[in-house]
Amino acid sequence: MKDFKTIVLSNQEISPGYFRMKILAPGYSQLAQPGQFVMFRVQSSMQPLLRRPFGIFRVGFMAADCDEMAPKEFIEIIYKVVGSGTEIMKDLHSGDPVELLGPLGKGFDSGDPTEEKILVGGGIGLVPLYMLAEELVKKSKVRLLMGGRTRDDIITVTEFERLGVETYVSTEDGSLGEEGLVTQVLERKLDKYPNVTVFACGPMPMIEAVEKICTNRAVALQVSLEALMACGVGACLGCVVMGAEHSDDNPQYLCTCTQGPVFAADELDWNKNKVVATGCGGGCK
Amino acid sequence: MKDFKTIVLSNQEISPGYFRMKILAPGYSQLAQPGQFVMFRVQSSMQPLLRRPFGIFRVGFMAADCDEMAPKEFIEIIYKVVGSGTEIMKDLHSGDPVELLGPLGKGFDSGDPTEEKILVGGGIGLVPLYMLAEELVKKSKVRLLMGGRTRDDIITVTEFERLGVETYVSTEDGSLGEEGLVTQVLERKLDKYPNVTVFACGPMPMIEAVEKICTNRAVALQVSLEALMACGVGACLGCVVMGAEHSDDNPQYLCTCTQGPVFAADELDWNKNKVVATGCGGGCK
Amino acid sequence: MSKHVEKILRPKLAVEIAGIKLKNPIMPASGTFGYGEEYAPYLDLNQLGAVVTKGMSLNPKAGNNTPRICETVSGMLNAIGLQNVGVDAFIEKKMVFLQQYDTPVIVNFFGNTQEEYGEVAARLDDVPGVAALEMNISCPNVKHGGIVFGTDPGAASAVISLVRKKTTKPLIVKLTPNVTDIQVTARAAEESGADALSLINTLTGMAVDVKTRKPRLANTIGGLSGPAIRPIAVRMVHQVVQAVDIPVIGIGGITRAMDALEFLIVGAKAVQVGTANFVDPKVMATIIADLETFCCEEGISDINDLIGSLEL
Amino acid sequence: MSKHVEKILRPKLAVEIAGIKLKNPIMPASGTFGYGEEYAPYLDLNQLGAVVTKGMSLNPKAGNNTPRICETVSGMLNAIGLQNVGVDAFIEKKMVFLQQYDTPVIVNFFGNTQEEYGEVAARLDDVPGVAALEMNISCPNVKHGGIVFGTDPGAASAVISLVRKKTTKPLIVKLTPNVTDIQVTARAAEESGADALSLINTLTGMAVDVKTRKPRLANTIGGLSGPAIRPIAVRMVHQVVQAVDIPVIGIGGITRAMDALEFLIVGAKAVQVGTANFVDPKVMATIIADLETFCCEEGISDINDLIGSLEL
Ligand SMILES: Cc1cc2nc3c(=O)[nH]c(=O)nc-3n(C[C@H](O)[C@H](O)[C@H](O)COP(=O)(O)OP(=O)(O)OC[C@H]3O[C@@H](n4cnc5c(N)ncnc54)[C@H](O)[C@@H]3O)c2cc1C
Ligand SMILES: Cc1cc2nc3c(=O)[nH]c(=O)nc-3n(C[C@H](O)[C@H](O)[C@H](O)COP(=O)(O)OP(=O)(O)OC[C@H]3O[C@@H](n4cnc5c(N)ncnc54)[C@H](O)[C@@H]3O)c2cc1C
Ligand SMILES: Cc1cc2nc3c(=O)[nH]c(=O)nc-3n(C[C@H](O)[C@H](O)[C@H](O)COP(=O)(O)O)c2cc1C
Ligand SMILES: Cc1cc2nc3c(=O)[nH]c(=O)nc-3n(C[C@H](O)[C@H](O)[C@H](O)COP(=O)(O)O)c2cc1C
Ligand code: FES
Ligand code: FES
Repeated sequence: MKDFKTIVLSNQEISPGYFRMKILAPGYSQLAQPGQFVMFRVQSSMQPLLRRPFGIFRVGFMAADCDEMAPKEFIEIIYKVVGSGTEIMKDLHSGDPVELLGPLGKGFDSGDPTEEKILVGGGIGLVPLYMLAEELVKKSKVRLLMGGRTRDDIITVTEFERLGVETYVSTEDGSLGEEGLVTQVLERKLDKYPNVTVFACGPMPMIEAVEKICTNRAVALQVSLEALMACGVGACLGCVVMGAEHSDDNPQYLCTCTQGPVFAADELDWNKNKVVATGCGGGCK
Repeated sequence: MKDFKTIVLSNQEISPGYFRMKILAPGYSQLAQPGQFVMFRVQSSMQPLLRRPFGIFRVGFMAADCDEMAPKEFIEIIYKVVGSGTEIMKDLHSGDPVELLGPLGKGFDSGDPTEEKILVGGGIGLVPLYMLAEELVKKSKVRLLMGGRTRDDIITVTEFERLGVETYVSTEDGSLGEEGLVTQVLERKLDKYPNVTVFACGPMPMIEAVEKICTNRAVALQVSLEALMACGVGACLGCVVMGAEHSDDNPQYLCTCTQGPVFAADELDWNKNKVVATGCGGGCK
Repeated sequence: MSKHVEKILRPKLAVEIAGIKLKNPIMPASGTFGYGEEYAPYLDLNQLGAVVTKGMSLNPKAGNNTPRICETVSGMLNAIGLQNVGVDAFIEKKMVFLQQYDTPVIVNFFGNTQEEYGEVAARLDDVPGVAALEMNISCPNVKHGGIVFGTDPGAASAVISLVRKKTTKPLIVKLTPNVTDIQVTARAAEESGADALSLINTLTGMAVDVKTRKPRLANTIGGLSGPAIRPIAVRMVHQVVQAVDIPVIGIGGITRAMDALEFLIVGAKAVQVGTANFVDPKVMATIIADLETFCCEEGISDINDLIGSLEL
Repeated sequence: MSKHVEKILRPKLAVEIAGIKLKNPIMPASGTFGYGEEYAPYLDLNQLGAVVTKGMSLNPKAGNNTPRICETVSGMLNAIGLQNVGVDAFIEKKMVFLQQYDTPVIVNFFGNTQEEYGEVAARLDDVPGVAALEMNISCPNVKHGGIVFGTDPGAASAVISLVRKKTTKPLIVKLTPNVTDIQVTARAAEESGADALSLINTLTGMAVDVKTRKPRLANTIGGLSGPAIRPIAVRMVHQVVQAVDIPVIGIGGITRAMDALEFLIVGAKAVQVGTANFVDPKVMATIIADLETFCCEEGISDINDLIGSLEL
């Protein structure tokens, strides 16, 4: 949990509307856990005011400027341009100053090493699954089911393959991989491999569908959620989701930023938390 | 009077804290009069909100991209970094989009061609005098008295010399030219050349001192003033100064943006208008 | 989840307020558009829903000392002090210019006493081209007379009732946001004969120059406007729409079509654009064009279908 | 014109409010700093003038539905709904952490009824380490009970008088800005026994998602905070300082030392930093350092000389 000023190392469009940014991040190789996120301050002005949360895609090292120095640590984030903050982010260049608060939140639990794992990613939801995959492939067979609306939404799949992950791509319009929803692929895989743990991140309708499928089959599921966040550290109570014990008389709210963003599916109230991750519909400013 | 989006052509620090910016400005060679200004929109965000007024230093032409096309018109502004807007301006690069509203305001009256002219500039106040000098040298002898706190405040004097203007530099700390205030130089020159017209632009205390000197000697004076401006076109009534006829019972307010920024000294109420050009003390945001 | 939407080619943007037909719901806010002529070189006034002029008083008014304006974070403070040429000079010199256009002219006015309010309204009553009067009961800049009419429901009722008798033109009452319960003033205005309400005027604010330790405005206190105040304005319009039956015009921090839409969706029949004109003289033309595009894309054939469509 | 200023090496930043000694005038605003522990990894709490905790109620409170927050231009809306662990759990679990520090703890609290207010105050009365109570009579987010205590001077007086009897700790009353005349509430609070006042709480506001046509907050209306509201806050603090004799704590949109100075110059004895903590967890440390630098450069040996130094 650190808070520092740093610089952008690179920032590139990797698919229409999707950007990948490398940020100098000393200490992150020791600190960052799969599924954690950072609060990213786009620029030191009042507009946009709040920091933006982004999942950590991966932590890497690059050669130092001179031989005697330790290699430099960086993180990569991958983001979709949806509103005022990401609009500014896409124009950042190598060397531009930014601020990072993190790594934050509770990440994934790697689960039983003897069990096979299925990762389900929807579009930008793929991001937090990469570090998880790096971890899981050390001990278990890992399959990635990656879904998107069109092929533009299918990102970084080859990098998962290089880790040894078996990947299955589906798009709603059939422009890449199988035509259809990623949840259809999930059902087929679960028919074949019923004893797995599932890890999912993506748009809320996808996550809800995955939850139904897994609950029906009594398959263990961890989900990574998005919520509107102001502080990222548990202070503002803006980012809550309803817990499994939630009722109108006896409400149970969990902070997505500190008790999540990764939750075991059975920690949550699936009837009520549709409000999670509504986002701001792009344009709340 | 135009309002358009355009681009920065170049932007360079010409002296510590002083920048010179070239901006593509079609039509300005026909439109811009000496002493006029533009309302410059730094960037299309809400912060800073209002446009910033800047005097037009000069209008120029540069070769077009291909032979058949007309040469491109540009204007140059010179600005001092004092607050939030100019802080952002100094980081603009060639090709960056900006918006220009102008040319605006009432400029200088060239006066009697048979009379010699004295220009008095204080620091950044020199800016509107260059186009005026270009005009005046065609018909009269022109002398420029340029003052500043230190030598860093003495800008573009050689360019005036290239026009054939006789220049006299003074600084308060003696780091360049004569040590002392520009008004001391003015008194000496007026002793020698009493039949002149004086044109002055600079910090308010300098302008007030110049006014006293000229009024005492019955020398004609035109001054270019600064005022806080929101619209630049006479709509907000924020930029007013008190006119010569002003009294508490019978107030006379003149718009600096449309009835100025250049005023004949005898149009103004010199007892009351100290509030003019207070600026925002650097940091009103 | 992309719902299927029928694209519309030419959505209807016209709205009607108190019998005045507007080509579209976009007009300038009083005091930010001069007498119209200041912005005519940049914007075709015929494109606008209406033109709203600078506040008029019975006699010419000089306004406050300077500095009169100051930028704040995403907003500005002003204490212009309602400088204006006076109603007679306005009718003689300024209306002539506006009469050239095929756009309703709404004349904003105020007084220092009830009687002055009545007298200004009376003088404007038979002026050709004046489509409606907008009565400013809310300007926080004027020290004269102490307490502001619009912050006291009783005083507001009295002066509105008086003005109502002096004019046959549609009467829009412009409310001040500097009150505990805007619904109370809104109902008082409706009951006293207002044909429509417009809100919000500026919120009173202040800024200090920490080096000189002086207020940034000569008047110490001024009115805050601009994008900073929009959430307060949207909230108040939402509350007022629920409290009255007459049409409401939304004002406060509008800089783009998306902002205007917030007001329309909570139930404003039209909106006024203020401070944003200073930033971009063509902003109202852009907003009108973008409103049209929005309607096309969202399948809205008549903007009236959008007005008050808030889902709670 | 450079006036000659004697440079100061080590200016005194300490201030005193209602008998509480603060190392400096900077403290967090309630609800934006959790229970202190959330920000302890980023900021040494010993550096602060005081710590102000999240608003406490008698029983644990779940808060509102989501979405609870929304960014606006240079500000944010929140409708958290005063979610908190309840006063007993606070005393048991949260105060222990804060007692480690050599920094006064100010506990913000509220109730849904007069009696609840009194009961919370009573329970906090003998808790070691609680330097003062800050009574929130102004939160606009709670639907419960209808009209907000702080918008009705009579109701405010009654509940403050009651609380006054239940506690021997210094009592700070936190005022709502959503009123016509803040001086009236301020005087009512002073007369009812407040030892100090803090202001402003959030301004009620609203934002709409134009695509879904729904309010951006589940609660429809929320509280606006952040730099956007600063001019309104400075104006109100200026007015309140003139209306009462007890010390005033300024709050609203402070993001840097220059902002804090505006409040101190108009007469606030200390200030609270709210929303800016979310943007920059170290912001209060930066403000304290920059305040010191400002005093050095301006030749101010004791910050108390700056307080109320506004030149009119
Ligand atoms: C834990 C977490 C991890 C995330 N990881 C990623 C990621 O790896 N890649 C990526 O592209 N996006 C990610 N998001 C979503 C990302 O934060 C938003 O897309 C981004 O904040 C939008 O900002 P904007 O200014 O462009 O949009 P605007 O709509 O202009 O933003 C306005 C406000 O809404 C918030 N907001 C808008 N959409 C969302 C959303 N879906 N979730 C949370 N807040 C939102 C913004 O932070 C801001 O406060 C993540 C969100 C969370 C909570
Ligand atoms: C007609 C005219 C011509 C000018 N020509 C030049 C020029 O050629 N070169 C140059 O460097 N400056 C010029 N100025 C002053 C220039 O406009 C300000 O220095 C600039 O606006 C400061 O902006 P900022 O955001 O950096 O400062 P901030 O202090 O952050 O600005 C805050 C606000 O105050 C206004 N402001 C601040 N200082 C002044 C000032 N002295 N005059 C008017 N408004 C001010 C800004 O426009 C803004 O609204 C001119 C001003 C006027 C009125
Ligand atoms: C410089 C200025 C002058 C104004 N003058 C008047 C006026 O004369 N009469 C009036 O009713 N409102 C006046 N207003 C208020 C605006 O009409 C409008 O209600 C307010 O600025 C909020 O809208 P905005 O945020 O879009 O600017 C003025 C506002 C500004 C900024
Ligand atoms: C998320 C959030 C929660 C808040 N919770 C409380 C609270 O529990 N009690 C209270 O008195 N004020 C609360 N406030 C109001 C702040 O203490 C402060 O008065 C207000 O935010 C204005 O200051 P700012 O502009 O610096 O944020 C809250 C504000 C925010 C943004
Ligand atoms: S984002 Fe503030 S508590 Fe989670
Ligand atoms: S700047 Fe608006 S009237 Fe001059």
